[in-house]
Amino acid sequence: MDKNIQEVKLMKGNEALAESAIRAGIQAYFGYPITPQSEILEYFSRELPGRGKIVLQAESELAAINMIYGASGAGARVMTSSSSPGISLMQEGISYIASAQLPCLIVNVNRGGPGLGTIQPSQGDYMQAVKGGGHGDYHLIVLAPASVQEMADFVFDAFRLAEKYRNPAMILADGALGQMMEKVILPEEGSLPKRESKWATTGKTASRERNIITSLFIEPEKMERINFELQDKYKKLQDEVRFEEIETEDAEILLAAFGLAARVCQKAIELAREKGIKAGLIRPITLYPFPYKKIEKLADKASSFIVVEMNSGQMVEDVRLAVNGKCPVEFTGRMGGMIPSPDEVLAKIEEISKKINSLSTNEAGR
Amino acid sequence: MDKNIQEVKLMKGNEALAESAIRAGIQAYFGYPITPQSEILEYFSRELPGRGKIVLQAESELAAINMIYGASGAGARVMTSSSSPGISLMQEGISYIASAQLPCLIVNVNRGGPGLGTIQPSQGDYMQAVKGGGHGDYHLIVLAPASVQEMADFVFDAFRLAEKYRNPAMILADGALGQMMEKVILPEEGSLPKRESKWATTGKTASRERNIITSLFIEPEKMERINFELQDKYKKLQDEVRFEEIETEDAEILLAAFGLAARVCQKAIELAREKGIKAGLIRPITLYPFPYKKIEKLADKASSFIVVEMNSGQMVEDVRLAVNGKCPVEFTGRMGGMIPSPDEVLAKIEEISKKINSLSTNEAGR
Amino acid sequence: MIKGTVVINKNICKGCELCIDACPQESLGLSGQINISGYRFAELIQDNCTGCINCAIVCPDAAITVYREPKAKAKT
Amino acid sequence: MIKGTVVINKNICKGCELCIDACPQESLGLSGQINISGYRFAELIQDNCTGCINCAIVCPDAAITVYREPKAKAKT
Amino acid sequence: MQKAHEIIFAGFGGQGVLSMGQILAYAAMIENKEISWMPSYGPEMRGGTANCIVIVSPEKISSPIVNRFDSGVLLNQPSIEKFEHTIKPGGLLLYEESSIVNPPKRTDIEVLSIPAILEAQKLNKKQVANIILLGAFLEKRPLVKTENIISALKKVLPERHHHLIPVNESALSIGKKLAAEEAIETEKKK
Amino acid sequence: MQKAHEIIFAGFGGQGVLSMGQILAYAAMIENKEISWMPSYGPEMRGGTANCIVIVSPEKISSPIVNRFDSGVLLNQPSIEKFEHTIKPGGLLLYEESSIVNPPKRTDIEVLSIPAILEAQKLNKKQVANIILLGAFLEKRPLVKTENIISALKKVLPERHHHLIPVNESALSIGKKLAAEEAIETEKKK
Amino acid sequence: MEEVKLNGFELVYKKPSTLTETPFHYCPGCGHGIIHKILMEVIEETNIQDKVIGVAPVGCSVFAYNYMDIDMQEAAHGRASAVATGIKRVLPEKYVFSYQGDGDLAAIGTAETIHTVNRGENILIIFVNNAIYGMTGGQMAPTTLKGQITSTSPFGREMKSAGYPLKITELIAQLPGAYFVTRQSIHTANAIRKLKKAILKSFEYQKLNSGTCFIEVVSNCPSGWKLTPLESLKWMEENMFPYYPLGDLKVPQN
Amino acid sequence: MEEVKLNGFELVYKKPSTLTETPFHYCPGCGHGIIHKILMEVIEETNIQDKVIGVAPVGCSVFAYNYMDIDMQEAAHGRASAVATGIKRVLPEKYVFSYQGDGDLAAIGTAETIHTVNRGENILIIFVNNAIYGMTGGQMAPTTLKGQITSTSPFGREMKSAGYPLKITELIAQLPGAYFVTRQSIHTANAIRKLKKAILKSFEYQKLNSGTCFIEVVSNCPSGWKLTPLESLKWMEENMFPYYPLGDLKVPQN
Ligand SMILES: Cc1ncc(C[n+]2csc(CCOP(=O)(O)OP(=O)(O)O)c2C)c(N)n1
Ligand SMILES: Cc1ncc(C[n+]2csc(CCOP(=O)(O)OP(=O)(O)O)c2C)c(N)n1
Ligand code: SF4
Ligand code: SF4
Ligand code: SF4
Ligand code: SF4
Ligand code: SF4
Ligand code: SF4
Ligand SMILES: [Mg+2]
Ligand SMILES: [Mg+2]
Repeated sequence: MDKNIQEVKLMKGNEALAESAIRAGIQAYFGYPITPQSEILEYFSRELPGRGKIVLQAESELAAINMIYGASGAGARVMTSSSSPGISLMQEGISYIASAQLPCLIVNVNRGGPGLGTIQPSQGDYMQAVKGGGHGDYHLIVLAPASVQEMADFVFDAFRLAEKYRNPAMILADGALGQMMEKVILPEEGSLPKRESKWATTGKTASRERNIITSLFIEPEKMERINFELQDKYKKLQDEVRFEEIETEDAEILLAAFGLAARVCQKAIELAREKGIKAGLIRPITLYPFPYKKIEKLADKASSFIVVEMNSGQMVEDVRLAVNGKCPVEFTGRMGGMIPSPDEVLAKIEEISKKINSLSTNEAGR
Repeated sequence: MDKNIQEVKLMKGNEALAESAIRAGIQAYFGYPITPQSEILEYFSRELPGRGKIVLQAESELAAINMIYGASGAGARVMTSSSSPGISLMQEGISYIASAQLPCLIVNVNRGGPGLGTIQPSQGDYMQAVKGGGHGDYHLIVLAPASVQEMADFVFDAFRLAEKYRNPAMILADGALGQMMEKVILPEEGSLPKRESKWATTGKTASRERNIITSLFIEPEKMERINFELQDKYKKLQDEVRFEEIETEDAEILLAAFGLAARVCQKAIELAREKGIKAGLIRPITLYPFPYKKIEKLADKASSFIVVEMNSGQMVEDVRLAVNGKCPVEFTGRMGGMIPSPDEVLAKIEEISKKINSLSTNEAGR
Repeated sequence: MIKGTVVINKNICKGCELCIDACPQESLGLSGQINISGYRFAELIQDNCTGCINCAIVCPDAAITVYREPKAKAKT
Repeated sequence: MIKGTVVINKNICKGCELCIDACPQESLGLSGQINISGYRFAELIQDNCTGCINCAIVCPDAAITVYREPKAKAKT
Repeated sequence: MQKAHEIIFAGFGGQGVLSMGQILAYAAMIENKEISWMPSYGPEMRGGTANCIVIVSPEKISSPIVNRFDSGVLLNQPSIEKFEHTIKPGGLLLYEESSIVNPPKRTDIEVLSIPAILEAQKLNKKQVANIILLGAFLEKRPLVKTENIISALKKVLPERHHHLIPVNESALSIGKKLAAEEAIETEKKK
Repeated sequence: MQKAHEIIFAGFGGQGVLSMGQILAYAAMIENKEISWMPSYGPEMRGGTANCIVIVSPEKISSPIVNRFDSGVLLNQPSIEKFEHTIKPGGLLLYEESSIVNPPKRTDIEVLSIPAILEAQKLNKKQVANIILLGAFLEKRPLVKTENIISALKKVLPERHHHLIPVNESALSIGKKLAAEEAIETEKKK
Repeated sequence: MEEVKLNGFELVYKKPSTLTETPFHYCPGCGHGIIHKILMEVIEETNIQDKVIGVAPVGCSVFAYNYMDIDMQEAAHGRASAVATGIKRVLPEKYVFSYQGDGDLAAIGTAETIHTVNRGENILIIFVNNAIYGMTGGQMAPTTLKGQITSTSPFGREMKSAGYPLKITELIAQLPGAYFVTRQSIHTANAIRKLKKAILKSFEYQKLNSGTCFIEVVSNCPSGWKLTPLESLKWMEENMFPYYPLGDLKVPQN
Repeated sequence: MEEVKLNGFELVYKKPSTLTETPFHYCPGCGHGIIHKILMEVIEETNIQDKVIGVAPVGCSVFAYNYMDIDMQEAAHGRASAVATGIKRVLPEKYVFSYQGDGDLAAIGTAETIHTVNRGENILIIFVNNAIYGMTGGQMAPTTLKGQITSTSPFGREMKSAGYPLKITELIAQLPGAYFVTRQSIHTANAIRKLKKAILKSFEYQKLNSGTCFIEVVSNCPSGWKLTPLESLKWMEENMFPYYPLGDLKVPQN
């Protein structure tokens, strides 16, 4: 397959992600159509059957996530994808998967909500993704790509982490990242080691005890032990924190943003620096685990944070938790499918920078 | 009906809640059995038909929440109830209801998770309830009872708030509150004004434009306007914050807990004070809106907070956001259906109090 | 034979041609022009309409209104 | 007539009496004692068991093991 | 009594352990005490054992679920295994004689064995065995007045069973008598 | 050119506006420029209009969605209504002549009317009207070399359509010619 | 119909007043427009505009409430019949209908559909079967035919993996809760007249409180099928009717 | 079966080795125990213990994996057949079965059940119909009979509001994806022998990859029905069999 040659391609985010998943060696995809990510199911429908892999259009997202449960429990590398309303329908199943500790990939190409909402790009599902939309104490590993290239790359990272920690992973993208075309170099097929799960239900051979996949532990003492296991795992996961820093060294004003919003911020920073304002950007790549420590450190130097999101301000809470009062944390964003423009962000930067200066001059005045 | 005489009764939390809902004049209940709250559906099955009201055992929680959507959209005072896994199944529907701004009551008698988990009491669904388990930027009004009496009373409060703000309300209880019997004085029938919704779909009369219940706004500009409406509403909701303070005036160590955990804390405070430790308790009654301001104020005087929950530490994030670094915020709790004992909490109080004193003496030493 | 006629709302017509196909009289055809939505729209191409309303019934966009010569008048 | 016998695990028997009802020989009955789970358990009350295994088949708790006199032996 | 009293009632389903607790709770309510009644609940089919925790207290009750008890009233062997060790030192353990193969061994608590089923059969009303035990318990721990237990019974029993009140009354007094004697017995043994 | 160039292509579905944008994007890729191509997407049945935003830039592109454009290539009346006012002052607006009833009125931008459909019919290949417009656009804004457009076409067109490359080539040059003349025309008018 | 004159001619057909002025957003020749129009004609002629509440699905007809001048609710994907149940239970005197596509009703909404009818909810369910997911761009539906090419069955629907075209209406007809079950279409003026009669009957039956009325409309999706409107009708007749034969599946016994 | 002697007697029946030592938690006389036992006898006799994967539902049989000594997965309520689909698709060479109650399969799981069979997934679905929700304390199930009293139909199931007892097996039999559909019971030793044959056949059929095998077992719930085990069997025969007649509903055509 010439697919393996490191050639630059021009691809849609959804298709780059799907092709990357094939190269990551998924054995099955279960999903249900929904804009703006149906291209993923459609790409697999064209490409997987020929390779002897499974693609199944389920009767619903609810069925799909439970097929994922079964297939992952049986030891296979599997994924599903959907967009906001469909992801909400999966919440019970996701809680089960997290509790039974089954590795898999769930892709949410976020659209504007709540409700049926709009199909335009949004980041309104941040809280659902990182704080647990389902019941009980669990966490997904959440990766937030900001380009078509990362849509492709993070599939490999997601499976690596999911299988290392026996935990479901989510790629939280948005409609724009899914629909847009950019240059991309696809990861090499076969570069991800095969999944191995001795605990999977593949048939009880004489040589071992039976394997059981369950999330039921009727005695609360037992259920609590399971929860301790999970919490330990989440602690360990802190080692996997990833983020990108842009011009943070000398930054007075620090933007914090993920995914597409971070790209808008990058532009805004350039504009701000042109105007002599020292702005920088911290972009969490893993939304869970969240880079609390890093942001806490940055807070020591920065005079203010501005969180920029395509929602009403969700990640801002995590930034505030990290900053813990060391400096003000402002927010600006758009909702319901709107994308903030670099100019809007710049305006906010200028506003805040004025505030800061007036403050400092006041102090100087004393 | 002698029901209206203010007599003290001995009732299960689930049944007190159901009887109270009847007195609040619900026109219909739609639900699906699940432990530990099936008594609610069972109580209605016995009591509602005779009163010409609707009780319908739906084919699933998914169907139930969408029946609620239809019935509330048609102007009726309606409710559903379930426990953790069932509530997860409702997340898409809840997001729709919040987006279409339909008043209704959703009761979650929280059990231990994640997954199928256990049926014992838990507070593991706090994040799902207050940060939005469904997709998009929305909030439920969330009330947390701590006694059978409040299981009954909060039904009235929930409907009052839900209908005042056109927003779904949730009562977040737990298995113990649902199953236990305590003394209760039930609210008076008819004391809650009838629901009025000019916007409901009751048939388009010549005198008005047609009424439409929808959460679809395909143009992002429009969807953003809807989101602004919602955010304004959530701001207004801050006036409805409710909490209980116990011995906070002189408290050095402040416990923060809701629901059943708060009762355990109350006992722990008594024990602590017997030992001469000035401990107090702040109990959020509305989990959304959350009493940030109140806790922020309390943080000025307290030397430390201890959050006590029947989960891995979820509300602790909201307390930290409120305290914003003014003093340390510690956590202790049990998970997966376990309930912390007063002694466990006391131990934590003593540990923290030692810390504080050693610190202060150190300072004195300087 | 009864005389009828149709009025087609060219602005909402999408040129699907269902009416043309449904007309027993072959009275209808597509115009050469396009409307604001970029569709060629349907129009009467013969004066032999009988007002049978078939076209109106099949029109997915409810673009057609049909009129008919009053019986009385027809007789005279 | 073939001779058989059954061994009933009294500790897991729940006294449901399905075996008693299923036995064509009426060989089984409930004991007067109760087991650790508080159930009266089934036991052989006659020595006329034919080893037909009906009781074992219907036992919801798989508490019954059945034995039979070997054909050979039977003949002699 | 100035502090809360925490009791565990446990036995097989059908032995009436839940109603025992409820009757005590109702009686306490009549006396304007604070009360909580917390049943064990689980998947239906696990059947077998049932139990409830009753707390009677002069003041507001914090947690309705506790792991250590002032008293235990236990009607079967599994309950002994499960709860004997949860009775606080100096506490009380009452158990139904006929159902128990290995009786409790603790010496730091008061242990009374009551032949409730036997006595109930004498009254030829097996169902009142639990009331006999309740009577015995109240003899040792008079948390509520006997007359209030009777009025509680009236509340708990459906009208159609009110003719059973008398037999329940006698069951109560039998229980009290047995407890009194048993206590003396155990004294003697020492 | 040193800064990003942001273009909106818009028209009816079926007029090939999305592929126009893609061809330009491919060509830019060949020249190792940074590019993003963002299609309008909506519920299928809304059909009618389609558009895409193409950004060609020497450096990393921030937001792929912008609301103001350096250039617009508009193929129908609704697109004019929707996008005329979004062209930055000093920007370029190209439109397909025959489809437009009320032409753009702005004077602070360069407006060119191209009879692409007419010319395409002359080549009796209606489908290449969009390529003619692309040619015209490149004449005014030479973001990429013509030969790279051709190689891009080879990428975008499925093998079985490669015989169409020549006609597309001529379409391109026709477009360029028209733009050049049109420009002079408009000059004269002033 | 009120008398309007055009140079002495009488008005014999005009768009029903129960349709709003908003033009349909549907693709040219789409059956949804025809069904909307006929449904609103019935509402107009039976004078129940003030007594009817409709439920729109998620599907191309998601915007039905922009066109039908009646009170309406927009349901979550697949839940229209549950929403309709909620409405009807609290407004038993009103007429309630749901309007659903094949993906909505026969895939994600299967459970709600079956249990709504099994409960015999006194509503009308209009099931528009165009053998494809129109709104999302032409993916395979449960009703997609064997070998039919869609964006998620690019090599034609293949039984082994994707399963068989689901005749959900035949299943529905088995349920005691179903009162009137019929399959109609929109390929000719006469077919449309028949469909109108079925809708008319269904609203009359709804007064009887004796169960659910269920009308499947075999419809088209020119865009999804990649055919012209006229071709699509032909394809429908040749391919869909043999598998989804028109006619009544269950008629009231009395 | 291996030869074990008891004072010269031969072993003719013992609990299958494919059952663990854990005693069932089921109530006295519950059919679940019988069905578990028979199923494991088949697994033992066909020697597929190492090739079979079972899916337990949410219901009283939620703990099936404590008793069946095979690899198993515990599915979310109603999703057992979707979970089984996921397993079978990635392990096509293995035998896969789901074991589900009436609430699980015919209420909350209706959509998954119908579409799993419609796709003809090569699995065995064992449907234990006891006309009630046992695990949660005896609420009404979709299969609860007319007039049957449960904790959520305290005045007896009433059609107007609660709908009709759902014969989902009859619906399943209509689906082309279904290969073998039968209804059996556990009221006598012979009935249990028949049930065993049906299970045996189903595993043989599963090798053929020609569709879903579906076995409804009309079973009892003494606790939920508030009857003694023997009364429950009688009630089952008198009330359930007339409405849910035993026998094959669909047998392989060849
Ligand atoms: C929970 C959820 N899943 C998926 C979607 C995406 N979606 C919208 S409409 C639709 C299917 C439409 O097909 P159909 O019901 O047949 O209606 P049609 O457009 O063909 O009339 C889908 C899958 C959604 N909106 N919500
Ligand atoms: C989403 C969800 N809803 C509800 C429940 C509660 N629940 C557990 S089992 C059950 C029904 C059991 O009935 P059935 O399927 O007939 O099995 P049985 O116990 O009768 O064998 C229910 C409603 C749950 N666990 N999860
Ligand atoms: S009314 Fe009849 S005859 Fe006249 S145009 Fe329409 S279809 Fe043709
Ligand atoms: S049927 Fe209607 S939309 Fe179609 S061409 Fe005729 S008038 Fe136009
Ligand atoms: S084996 Fe047959 S005869 Fe012997 S006890 Fe069992 S049923 Fe009766
Ligand atoms: S059938 Fe089994 S459980 Fe029931 S009584 Fe007989 S031996 Fe005991
Ligand atoms: S996509 Fe198909 S169903 Fe939807 S409007 Fe267009 S033609 Fe109609
Ligand atoms: S509740 Fe019913 S189904 Fe469940 S174990 Fe007991 S008897 Fe069996
Ligand atoms: Mg469709
Ligand atoms: Mg059942």
